[in-house]
Amino acid sequence: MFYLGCDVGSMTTKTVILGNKDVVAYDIAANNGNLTKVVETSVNKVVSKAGVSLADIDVKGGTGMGEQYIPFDHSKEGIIKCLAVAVYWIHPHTRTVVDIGGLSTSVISINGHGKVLEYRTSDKCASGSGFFLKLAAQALELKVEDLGNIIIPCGERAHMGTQCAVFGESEIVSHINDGEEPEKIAAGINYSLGSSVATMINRLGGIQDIVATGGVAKNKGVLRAIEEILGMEVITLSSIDEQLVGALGAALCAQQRMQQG
Amino acid sequence: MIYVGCDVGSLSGEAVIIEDNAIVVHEIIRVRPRPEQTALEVTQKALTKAKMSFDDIDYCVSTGYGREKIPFAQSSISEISCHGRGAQWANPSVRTIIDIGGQDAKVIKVDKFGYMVDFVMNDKCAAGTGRFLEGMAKVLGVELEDLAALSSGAASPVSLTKTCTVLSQFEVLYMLNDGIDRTNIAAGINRAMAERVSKLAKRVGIREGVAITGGVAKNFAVVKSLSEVLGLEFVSLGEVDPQIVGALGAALFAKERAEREYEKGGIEVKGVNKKRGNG
Amino acid sequence: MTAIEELKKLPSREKNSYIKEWKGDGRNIVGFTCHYAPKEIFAAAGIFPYRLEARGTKETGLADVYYHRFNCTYSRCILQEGLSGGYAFLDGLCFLNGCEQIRRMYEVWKEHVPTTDYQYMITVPHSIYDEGFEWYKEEIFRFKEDLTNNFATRLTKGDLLASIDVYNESKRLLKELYELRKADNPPISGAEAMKLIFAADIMPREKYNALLKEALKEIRSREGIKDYKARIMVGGSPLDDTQLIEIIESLGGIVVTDTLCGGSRNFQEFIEVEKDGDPLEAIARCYYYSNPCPRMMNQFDSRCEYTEKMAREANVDGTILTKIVFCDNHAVECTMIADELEPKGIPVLSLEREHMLTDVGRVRTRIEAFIERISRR
Amino acid sequence: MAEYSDRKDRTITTRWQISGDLAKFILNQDLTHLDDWGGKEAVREILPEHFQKNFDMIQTDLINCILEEKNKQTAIAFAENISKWGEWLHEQLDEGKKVVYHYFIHTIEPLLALDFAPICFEVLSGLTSALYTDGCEEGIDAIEAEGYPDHLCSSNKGAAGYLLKGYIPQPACFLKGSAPCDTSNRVYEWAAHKYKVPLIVVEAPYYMNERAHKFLTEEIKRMIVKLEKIAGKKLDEDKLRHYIQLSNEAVDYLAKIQDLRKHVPCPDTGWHRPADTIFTAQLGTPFARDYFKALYENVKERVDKGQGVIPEGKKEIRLAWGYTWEAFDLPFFNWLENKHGAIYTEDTLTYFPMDTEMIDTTNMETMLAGLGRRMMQMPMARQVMSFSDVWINDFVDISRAYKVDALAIGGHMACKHFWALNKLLSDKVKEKTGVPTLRFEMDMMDKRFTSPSELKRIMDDFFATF
Repeated sequence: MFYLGCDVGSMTTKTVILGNKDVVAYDIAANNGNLTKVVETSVNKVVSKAGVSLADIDVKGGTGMGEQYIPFDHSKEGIIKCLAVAVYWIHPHTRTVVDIGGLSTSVISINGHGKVLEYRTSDKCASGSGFFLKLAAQALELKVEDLGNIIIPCGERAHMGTQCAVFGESEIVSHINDGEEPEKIAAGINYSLGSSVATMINRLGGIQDIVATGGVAKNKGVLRAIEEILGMEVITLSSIDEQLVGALGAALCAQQRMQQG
Repeated sequence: MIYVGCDVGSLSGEAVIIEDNAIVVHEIIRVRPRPEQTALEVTQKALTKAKMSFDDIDYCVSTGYGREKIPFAQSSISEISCHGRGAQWANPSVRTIIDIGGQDAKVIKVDKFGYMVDFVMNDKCAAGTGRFLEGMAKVLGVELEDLAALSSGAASPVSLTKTCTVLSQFEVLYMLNDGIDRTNIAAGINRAMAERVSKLAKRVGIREGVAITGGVAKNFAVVKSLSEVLGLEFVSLGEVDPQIVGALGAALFAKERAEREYEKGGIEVKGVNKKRGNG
Repeated sequence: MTAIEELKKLPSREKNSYIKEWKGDGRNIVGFTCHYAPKEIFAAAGIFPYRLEARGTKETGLADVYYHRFNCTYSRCILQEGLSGGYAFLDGLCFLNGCEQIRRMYEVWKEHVPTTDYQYMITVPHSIYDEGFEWYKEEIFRFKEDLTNNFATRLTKGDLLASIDVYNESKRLLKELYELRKADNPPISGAEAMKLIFAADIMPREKYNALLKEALKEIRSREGIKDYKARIMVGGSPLDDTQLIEIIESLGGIVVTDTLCGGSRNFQEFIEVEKDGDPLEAIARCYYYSNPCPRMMNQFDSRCEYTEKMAREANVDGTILTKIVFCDNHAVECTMIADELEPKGIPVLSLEREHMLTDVGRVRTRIEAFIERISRR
Repeated sequence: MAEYSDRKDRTITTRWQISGDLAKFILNQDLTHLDDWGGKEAVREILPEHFQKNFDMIQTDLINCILEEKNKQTAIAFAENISKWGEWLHEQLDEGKKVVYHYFIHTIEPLLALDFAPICFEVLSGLTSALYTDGCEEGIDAIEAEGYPDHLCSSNKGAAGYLLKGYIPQPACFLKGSAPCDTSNRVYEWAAHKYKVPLIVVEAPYYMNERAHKFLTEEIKRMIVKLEKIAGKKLDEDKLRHYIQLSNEAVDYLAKIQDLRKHVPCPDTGWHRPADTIFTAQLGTPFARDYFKALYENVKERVDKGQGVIPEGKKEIRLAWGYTWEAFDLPFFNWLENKHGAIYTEDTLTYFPMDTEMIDTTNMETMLAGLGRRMMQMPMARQVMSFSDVWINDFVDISRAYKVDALAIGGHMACKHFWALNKLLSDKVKEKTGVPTLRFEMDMMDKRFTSPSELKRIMDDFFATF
């Protein structure tokens, strides 16, 4: 039995196919141009990876802000629930989920049964999001992946005053002009993003057993910053790519719905 | 005498060389990571084009976002004054300049000598700046300069609800996916741009003789809807490329300062390697 | 160390030895947040009033847990200092309902800054009239009671009169400092002067007066600053750091006066107690009637006159009014004042900023252009 | 057909008046033959010519919404009283009565008794934003173009812009309670300065105790003296009594309705809350009384029949709005009910505490004292002008009394005092009642800030977690 989950986010589309036990195939595609096409291609990729055909998969779930572009019948689920369900499925001890995505960040507290108790999503502004990292990396002429590996102790980091994607870029440039070393700037960027996420986590309160998901969770620099500020460990799910959690959740929710009939 | 104006902005760098109160050449390049790089390259290009070398420069004034980082400039002046000066030189009837730069939109009032008497700039948000259009063009998959052409003949321009430059890009992405005609989107973008800038313009109060400068001035659609929103016709800058007006102004200030220093009987002016004053 | 040097290092809390000294002697320090806090009463009760500031605060991460991006960075920075222990030395804190963002801090501070045992809120009416004064006066009386009860201090009429004298003395000295700055070639830069002024509210006053008196001697003996392009007045949202003024002066301007709450508005009127008058009432009267903050309604004209008066007296070429993003009071005030002053030939730059200056490049451009604009007249 | 003014300075109020009549007209038509109401043209055709321009301005969804059976009855009452109010206002103006723009925490009985033509400044933005596709954006843009910051409150910006545009009558004076916020204080000061008319300030003390009440009552007396000077006449006791009786009736209905909303299933539909606020700003007029009366009867009827407002078979999710409603999309609340079965029990912006006592009309003293007390209880004033405990307690009381499942806290961008308190509020409510909160940013009257579609996405995600 196969279950398909598709999470159409702001910057990428994630698709997973879930077997009886675990993820058998997945794909992450950039949202360029026609989203319906992006989804189609991505889905075709995974089904062929899984060696099945879309027709054989009768349980399909969709989520994300672009969910409406999924071209085939599927059960729709809110992204918050998807994240909670998926993280709980993999790591039941989790009580707090932090999802740092392309345009927005969500902090979710869940109970011992994986039910969402309360959550906060970042406020409508591209600052403090993956997009900010993307532009920052560009300005530093680094790969986003490499940006995350730059971790240096506080005191040596460059200070970032703004996280406005546009002005942030110009602040980075002026750091460069002031002859600041790229590493220090990069570390400063990771830290400032991390601290704004930490603030969001504190805002929700009652935090324990934090799991980080979403593209930015791949950025170790950001995670270390969060840990440094919260004074507690932030883990990522080793068994699955951080970006796929939402899609997995969509698959799981669809599965639940089917079982409930 | 050879005077050079060098304008290093957040998106592009320009250099203008003037001699005997006439433009010899100008150059425009995309910014390099460091402003001094940009300045050096664009000025070098201009000099080569004019078959000159750095030693021929009598006085150089830098302006724009990276102005204080330009080693070979004797002094720097803010782009606001420079745009005023340059535009008014290009067309003496100019009294108000709307300059739309990479991350700043400015409205500048000048007196009949081209000296700035008042100005406003966008403050906390990059909405309504070159960045905005650039991002939008990217999403639409067209070159910045083609945005105008694309929008022509739009039946019902869309309205953009977001102000944040970044979020608007995603709004447009979704419009595209909802199958909304690109012509209408492009028109909506240009319209939104015009409205944001006009808010600023209304703030200083527009005087007769309004000119529009900066790269965006080349987007005739924005210019057109801007003149609609403001209810006026822009005056022409003649031969002068609207994108080089800042550099041009800097060059004119270079001339003025050089001549002032003569009168003071100050340093002889082969000045590129002289240390820069604080203007 | 000269008096000037000593005063200039003060604005940094770490370097402020008076805090330790005072506490060392087992005496109390009580913070306050705005213009309408009656410092004379604190002092008379043997308490050292410390004006809350957030100098050089770089992050607001802790504050943003409770406050929001729609709150001004001034209030967020102050709260940040509280939450991060920067004000652990305070024995108490006197809030005022000065503005939306500060008044709410009373609650948040109470809940989340455990180190402050004592908190009080003085409430001030939003316009200036006799019945309003009666309310404020009663608030002041109640505060005096509460303060002295809480810190178990006695407070005689004599104490008050003495305290009033000390504070009037500072006002005289500060006025003198501002007089010196009016010279064509001011003997002191705006940034330096501002540091001396900030010091007033963060150290015991007797000592301050002594230092300032000495400093003034030294300043008078200096030869003035000549090579500036424009004389500038600053005003607007709270400013407790000299960074902005340093930028202005690095660009060839010189700041010769201000209309800041922490600046010139602090010492315009002296407290005069009539023969066998009630000093408490005199204090209340002076704070309430003198020099309205933009929060006060039906007072725009008097604020406008004051701004023009200060500008003319110091013969400024232009005025820079700054508004911290999301500061409603000053944002509207700046625009209204600019509309009044420009036609009267006083150029105004109304500049939006954050409390901790971010994106300095863009701020510099605006200021530089403004100086280019006014220095040519 | 009514005569509509074509005076420029009545643009907004006439627009409302026409919309009111238009809505009444449509609601009295049999539109069953128009299956899909998306076909705006279809209805356009049956409209008299003089309605068509106005009709094109109105939000399509709004008309869809009021045509639903459960909304029809109260929609008629709403439309009718809006148009009556507009007609009445214009009569007053024709008789040369002076316009007083007042803040929404004032009850206007004294203004009416002194023969002023009172207009609530904030309602100008709110109602316009609720009715029309372009909301009050024209006003907002006009004032921002003057250099005033975008972080001021849209409820003030819109109206201020209309003044600049000359779409509303010139004021004789402005009346402003000093609480709750700086934003409004500043805009009123700006307006009074700009139009060179008096700004009468009623100081609302920071406390909610007897001392404050005494002071406020005195303030109201002082206000009356100032108003009398402008009106050129003395306040007539019987006249005042008459209007206070009207407002007492209205408040009585309002309190009853609030009480009825505690029923499960909830008998009252959500779009009424923003609508209520339009009329709590008119307390003292017959229009407010009639509106709340109609509302009460409608709600009572449902209670008697044991009916709710959500579709058959849906599980009722009882929401309280932590802070404010939004005005720019009334159908949104209808959408919540139909799609998610989520009902709007109460909020802290229209919430009148249940113990709201009637104003004792025995004599001048008792009436003024009563006005003072009522002003302290007025929605928003009560919760926001004092220390946070009042507000927090209201949150808690509401959560309990209305058996609330969740608090949706839509934070209004301009409310700095709210944002300074938002965490404390949700923490306390959670601590005391265990009710979870959803907090999000919006602008009550400017849909460009958080668009209706965004709002719906936020809600979809939220209810998915139930």
